[in-house]
Amino acid sequence: MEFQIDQVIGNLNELFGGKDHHRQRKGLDFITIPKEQAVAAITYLSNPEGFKHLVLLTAVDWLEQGQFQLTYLLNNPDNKQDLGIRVLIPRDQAVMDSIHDLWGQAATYQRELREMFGIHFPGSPRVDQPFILEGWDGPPPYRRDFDTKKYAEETYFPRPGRSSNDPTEYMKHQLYPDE
Amino acid sequence: MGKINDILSPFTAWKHLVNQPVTIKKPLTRQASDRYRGFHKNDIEACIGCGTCEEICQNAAIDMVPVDGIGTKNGDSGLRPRIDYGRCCWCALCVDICTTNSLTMSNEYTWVDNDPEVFRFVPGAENKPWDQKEQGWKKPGSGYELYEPERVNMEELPPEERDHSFIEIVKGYSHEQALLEADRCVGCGICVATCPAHMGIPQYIQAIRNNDLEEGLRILYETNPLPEICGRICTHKCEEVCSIGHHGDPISIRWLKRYIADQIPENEYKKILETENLVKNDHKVAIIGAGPSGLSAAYYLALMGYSCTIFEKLSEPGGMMRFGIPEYRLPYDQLDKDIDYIRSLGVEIRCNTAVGKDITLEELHEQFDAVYTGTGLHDGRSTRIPGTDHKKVYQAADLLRDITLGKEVPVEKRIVVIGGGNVAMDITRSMARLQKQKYGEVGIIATSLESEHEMPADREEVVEAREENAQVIPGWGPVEIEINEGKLTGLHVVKCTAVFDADRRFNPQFDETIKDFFPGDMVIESIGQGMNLSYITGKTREEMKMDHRGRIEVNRDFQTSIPWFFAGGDIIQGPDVIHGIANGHKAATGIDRFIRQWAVGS
Amino acid sequence: MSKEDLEKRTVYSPEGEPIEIDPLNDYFLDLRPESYAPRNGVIEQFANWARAESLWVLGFGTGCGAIEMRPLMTPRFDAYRFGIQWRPTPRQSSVFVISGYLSVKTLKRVIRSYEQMQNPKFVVALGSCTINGGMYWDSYNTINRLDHYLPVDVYITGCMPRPEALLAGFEELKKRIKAGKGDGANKYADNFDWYKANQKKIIKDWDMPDYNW
Amino acid sequence: MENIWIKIGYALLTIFIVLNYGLLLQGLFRKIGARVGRRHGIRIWQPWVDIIKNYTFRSRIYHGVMYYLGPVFRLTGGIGLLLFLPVIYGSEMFSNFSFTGDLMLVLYFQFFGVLGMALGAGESGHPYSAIGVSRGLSQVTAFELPLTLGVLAIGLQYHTLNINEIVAAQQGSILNWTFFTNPFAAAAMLLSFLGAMGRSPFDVVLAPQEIPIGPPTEFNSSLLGVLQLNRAIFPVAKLILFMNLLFGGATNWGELIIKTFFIYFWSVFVGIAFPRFRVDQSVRWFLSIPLILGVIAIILIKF
Amino acid sequence: MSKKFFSWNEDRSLYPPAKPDGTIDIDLSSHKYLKIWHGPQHPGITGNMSLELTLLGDEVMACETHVGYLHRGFEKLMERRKYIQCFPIVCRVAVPEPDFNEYCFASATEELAGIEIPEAAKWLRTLVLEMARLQSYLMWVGGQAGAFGQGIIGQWTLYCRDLVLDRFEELTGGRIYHMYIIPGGVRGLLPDGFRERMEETLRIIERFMKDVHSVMFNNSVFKKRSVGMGVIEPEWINRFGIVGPNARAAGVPMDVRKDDPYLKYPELDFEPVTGTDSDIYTRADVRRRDLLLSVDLIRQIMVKIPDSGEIRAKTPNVLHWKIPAGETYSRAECTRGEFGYYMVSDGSEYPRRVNVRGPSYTHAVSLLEKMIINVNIADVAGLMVSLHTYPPEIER
Repeated sequence: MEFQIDQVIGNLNELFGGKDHHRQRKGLDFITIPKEQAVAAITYLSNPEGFKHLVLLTAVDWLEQGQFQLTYLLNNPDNKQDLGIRVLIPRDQAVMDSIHDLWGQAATYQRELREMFGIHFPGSPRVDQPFILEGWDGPPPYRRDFDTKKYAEETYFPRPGRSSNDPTEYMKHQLYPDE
Repeated sequence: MGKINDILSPFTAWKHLVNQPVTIKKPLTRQASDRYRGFHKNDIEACIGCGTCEEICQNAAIDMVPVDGIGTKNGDSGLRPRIDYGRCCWCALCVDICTTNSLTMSNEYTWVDNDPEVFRFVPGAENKPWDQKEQGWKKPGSGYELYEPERVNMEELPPEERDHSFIEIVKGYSHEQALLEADRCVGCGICVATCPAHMGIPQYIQAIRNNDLEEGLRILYETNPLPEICGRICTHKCEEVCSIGHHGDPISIRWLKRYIADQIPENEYKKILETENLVKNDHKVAIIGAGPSGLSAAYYLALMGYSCTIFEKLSEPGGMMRFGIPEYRLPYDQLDKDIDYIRSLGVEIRCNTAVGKDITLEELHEQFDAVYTGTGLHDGRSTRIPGTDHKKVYQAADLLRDITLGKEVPVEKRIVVIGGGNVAMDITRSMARLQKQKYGEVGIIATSLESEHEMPADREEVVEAREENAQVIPGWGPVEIEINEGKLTGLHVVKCTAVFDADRRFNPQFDETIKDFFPGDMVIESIGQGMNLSYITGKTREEMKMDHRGRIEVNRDFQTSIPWFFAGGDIIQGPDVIHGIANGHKAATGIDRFIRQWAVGS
Repeated sequence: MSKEDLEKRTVYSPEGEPIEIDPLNDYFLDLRPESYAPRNGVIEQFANWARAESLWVLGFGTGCGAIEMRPLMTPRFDAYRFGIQWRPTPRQSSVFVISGYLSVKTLKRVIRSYEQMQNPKFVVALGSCTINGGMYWDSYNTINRLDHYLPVDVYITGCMPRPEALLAGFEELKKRIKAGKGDGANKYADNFDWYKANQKKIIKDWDMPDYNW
Repeated sequence: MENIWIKIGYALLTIFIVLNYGLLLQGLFRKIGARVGRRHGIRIWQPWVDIIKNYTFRSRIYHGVMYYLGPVFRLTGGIGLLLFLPVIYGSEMFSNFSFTGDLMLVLYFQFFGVLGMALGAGESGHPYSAIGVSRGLSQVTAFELPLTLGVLAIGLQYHTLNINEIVAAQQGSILNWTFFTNPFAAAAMLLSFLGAMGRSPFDVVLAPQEIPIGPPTEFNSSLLGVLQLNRAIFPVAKLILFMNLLFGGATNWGELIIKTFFIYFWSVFVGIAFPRFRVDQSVRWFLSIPLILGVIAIILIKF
Repeated sequence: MSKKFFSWNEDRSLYPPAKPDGTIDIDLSSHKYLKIWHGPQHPGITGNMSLELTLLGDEVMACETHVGYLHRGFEKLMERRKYIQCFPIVCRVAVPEPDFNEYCFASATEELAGIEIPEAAKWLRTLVLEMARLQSYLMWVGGQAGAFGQGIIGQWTLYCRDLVLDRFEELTGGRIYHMYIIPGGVRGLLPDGFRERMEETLRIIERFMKDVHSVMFNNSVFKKRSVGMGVIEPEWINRFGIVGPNARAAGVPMDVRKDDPYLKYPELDFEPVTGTDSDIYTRADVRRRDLLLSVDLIRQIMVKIPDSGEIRAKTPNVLHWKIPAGETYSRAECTRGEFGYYMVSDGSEYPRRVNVRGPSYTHAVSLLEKMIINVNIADVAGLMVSLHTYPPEIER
């Protein structure tokens, strides 16, 4: 049977409640799947539809909407097709089902997401072990509400003795000292 | 066999023993490549301290600091970049974005020290061994620009369409064009201090980029209550110092300002500017002259709650803006838009009321808490060469006023205009239009003392005048108007070799041997205007302090030596609309301060 | 070693004597180093000459700059001819090249390696990152100023410094050592409390795994 | 022979010469290796500076008595080996404490240093040391087997265990060298020699890629200096041993230098060209070809 | 003496093997087993990372990869930098091969902004990417030989790499961090005489690679160490997200340059290099041939590359360049396989999120942890190098 991405999208819409399909370019599509159906949809894609390769798994923090967007980017190597599965999960209850039994590296991704975004993946191997950070006691650093510059300036005290002038203000001050 | 080969083949490594080592003999003095991004150099004379390098630096490695021997002047902040090599990553984005191309890199790369505090320096200001190095990273060229150096072309009426009518020439930016033009701005703010009104230029350009024109309008009105007018006829000193102009065309700041004002209808101004419910106080201020400075003062005073009354001698408000500037540059409806808004704030404008004639200054003093005068320069100056007393010799200011008032003005077939300023161009082009209307062809010569590149008129004015078939012949000094049997026949001129002497003082030098003659039926003089302060009489006149050039002395609040009397605009500052606006604004604050003190005192 | 092994507890000696231990403070990185006065005159000068001409660099690539170590070790730049050699263990090395930025996690290992090096020892810091944070000045995970945590002998600017600049840095280091100014180890010992306080301020997890290098 | 003190004096002179010669060889061969890699390599006097430098460290790590003794044992092994070798054949000054049956003692001293090192490195408690020691001991054991067989074959060939006599038997012509008279024993010994020199492909003991420099990983400062001294003396002692057994010894220093240079060069020649074996591979290798050669040598001599 | 005793490729494991799920039956924390930290300060580790190895004898029973020593938080830093300000920092993500970062970031930005870059810029980008591949492989070859104790190879190849770096310096103005592929185009045309010098460099590289072939690949000891070692089973390819040469050595012709052609690769004539045995030796050989393929591709590029022309498309002023909202994924074939940037824009001047997909991420953590079980400690370095991992791109 000829591989048709539109048919895959149709199936996803029909079987798993997919919506907001967007074709970024030929060979790269994005679709949103509800959280409950996501793992089932990914499993479905990985097996019958031939999306055998997990390119990446990452998250986007939509702080304003109070949501995390998990992006599972799957690749179908035989048909040169990428499909990004967007899964929106609430920010205050950031829990998602694990897919480590589908792909070995997913466990690593999930460990990183756990550490960097504070998204929990129950059942994923070693998910609670620190991955990149060590002795970190702040909030998960990739969250949008964590201000890295402020943290860095408070913690690592930049070298003193620097000061700058805003050309506009400085010029006004120099040229019109009494204004 | 393969196995034996696998044992013997590795020994071929030994053949390298007899080859020379490939080591670099003296690595410490090795030159990096010509393009290498090494340590920074700065041509500190060319640098204008715009701070764009600081803006783009993602490492916050650049500070703008004052440097000995570099003063602040218009178009040069006097600051120079100091680079922290504890931050720099040698990406050379600062070089690529440098608006003056003064910042470059050498291909020097070795700097070793024990003290971490020394890795900070002002390139060009501190002698570094690599300052003289030729090689190193420069801006690549070949279409590589981080911002667009070329201005978005402003659409204008073609000469054949405009040369016979007074409809506005400049069409104004469309939305897309304005976005593109606003996008070119690097937001350095060098222009702000140069602008007499210190308008928030980068801010309102940013507002255009953000498509937030209401915010843009608010920023405009913070410092300038006449944006429609300024957006058309401002002398845009800001554009002369624009940092982008050092390598490309300056930003069309004026047109962008006009774009903001054009897009918003007047009836929304009050809402946007939050002036619907101004709280009035019971102080009154009289303002003489409804020119830019008077209107500006009135606007800011009105915002502060004062009741202002403007006394205008002519039949309509606007002053020079209406009566000095032809309609094709500043249409009257746009002028009215700004003035009407000011009126809508409760400012009363009494036209046809000449102070000194219809009402005296003393009366004003009695009726009002303070008086501001911005009567401007309306009396044309004469060259006083032989023949100027002929009836066919006119003053540009008078003619322009008459054109505006709709009076019949004399139009001859051949006209000679003396003067190289914007007013001269205005009258030249206005008369050219009238000639076209009347005779179907243009026969006008404008001549100026200044040579082509010294002419005070805006460049585009000269270009457009020529497009409209007027001749502009700079570099000639008028000597005599030839009058043949009572009939004016033309102007004798000699070559002017220099206008200013070494001290930049006005001191024209002529080469009498090179002469020319411009035939004409009428001559218009446009070499500047003078003020008329005859309305200041009596005791006020005696107490008023004047400086040695005959101008009224004011303090920084534009208060004269008579406390209740403030003066500003062209009579103080010389002819310039934006200065007038700025003066009016400052005078308004000064008046406010004066009235408060006075109120407290009494 | 598990986490529980690192908690404060009481253990009993074979004789039954109770011993209070606080592994994190007792075992790791708090052993106060000694400051040694230099010998006198010619002997110290000769020793300094030998130290300068035999720089054994610890092979610990802490950051980006480590990538320029290989060109240094290989034919093009051949640092060996200047008496610079690489050594895989800190105990036998005398020069620590901090090659650029240090994440907090690496800093901990760096300190441990540094403290294993024997007096006198020298630190060469590469690039902007060690001076004032470099391009990671606003990163939550990298330090800004190396001199707060370790005494530094020579800074080499660049991002990253070229091998030639590194060689110039080593020449400068040699000069300093020969002039008797390479006293970083003593400085560290003398200001041990200050350095430790700075280190502890940012290294929240002193749970050092049972490292062996 | 009369005055033991004079003999000791001569021995010290030998040690001094051998030490400097060893350091020179070290520098030289590192330079040769560097040249194959198309670079200049270290300065020829660098090994001296390195040793001096290591003695100028102000502090050192302490791991217990045995830890101190390790390098001492190691150096003792090197010097011991040297002291029981006749360095220059026929020279009273440089024949050291050679005596009848010294070949056995020499074989023992080859191993002695390794054992001492094992104890010292073990005391340091470092796992790399432990792994290095176990590797080292297995490998030494493996190459000792063909080496011993070769030595025994030579002993059988010349009917003596006195090195001096073995050297004496090889005088006269190049063709009298054991290398030619007993090629199998020579081959077995020269292949084990590769292992004894600890160069590729048999340098897994020190292998910086896995267990950064193995047993001595924990040694520093002057203790490392002691090890470096040994590293200068011990190889030269081994070279002299092989020269004596296989290449007819040396009757003067010039001959010694030429012969030892080429024997050393043999190990470098192989070492540059090959990566290293894993320890199990090298053990298997020693127990295959060299061992068979050794056995053949014995069989040929005996029957 | 059985034949088995002399065989090199027997199953060496004398200890309980790991179960399919990776667990083992023995208690590793019982202090009977030696724990070794392979890194971070360790010459056998690539870059700054560490492997926590639990040994039984000298065989690895368990391994945990520890990364994060190089974590700088790039993805966070990019969120507070404008697009142009991200450009200098992305190259730092993978230190030995910065150009693929620059390219992926630039192409993702351009795709979202809807910019088509000029022809000359495309060629120059292709050239730079191939040069990057060349220099990275050259360093890797030396590393692989070094991991097995043959230092001489690294001496030669790093010299060759340095020559490539010289060419880089001429072209881009930088030695390691080129900062050349800027969103919108590139930052310079070929300098004068570049072709000749490039050709000279390629000739030197070919000469040395011939020697490398005869000294390293036709080497009995190297073969003994690498043939049959560290085999990647074909079914792991998708299971562990294996890409690039690691997959190609297993016979899967996975090469982004062919699968998802970008820049000027469709106009170049090449076939992906594949192998069959999927062991350390095959992977090394695939990389060696890929290196030579790069040399060939650079020659092809040098013929077709224009000497003049626009090098950067017109973009909005970079100081306030707003990228339309959207998300995309842009990929390129680096020496380790598929390198990609996932970029989300919310329409502002700052990227909403940039995620770097480095191939080392899967190779060095999940795959290595699986492959390393029952490997001799002496082979750990070689195995790790043969997966060709660069730690900085794992933790970013």
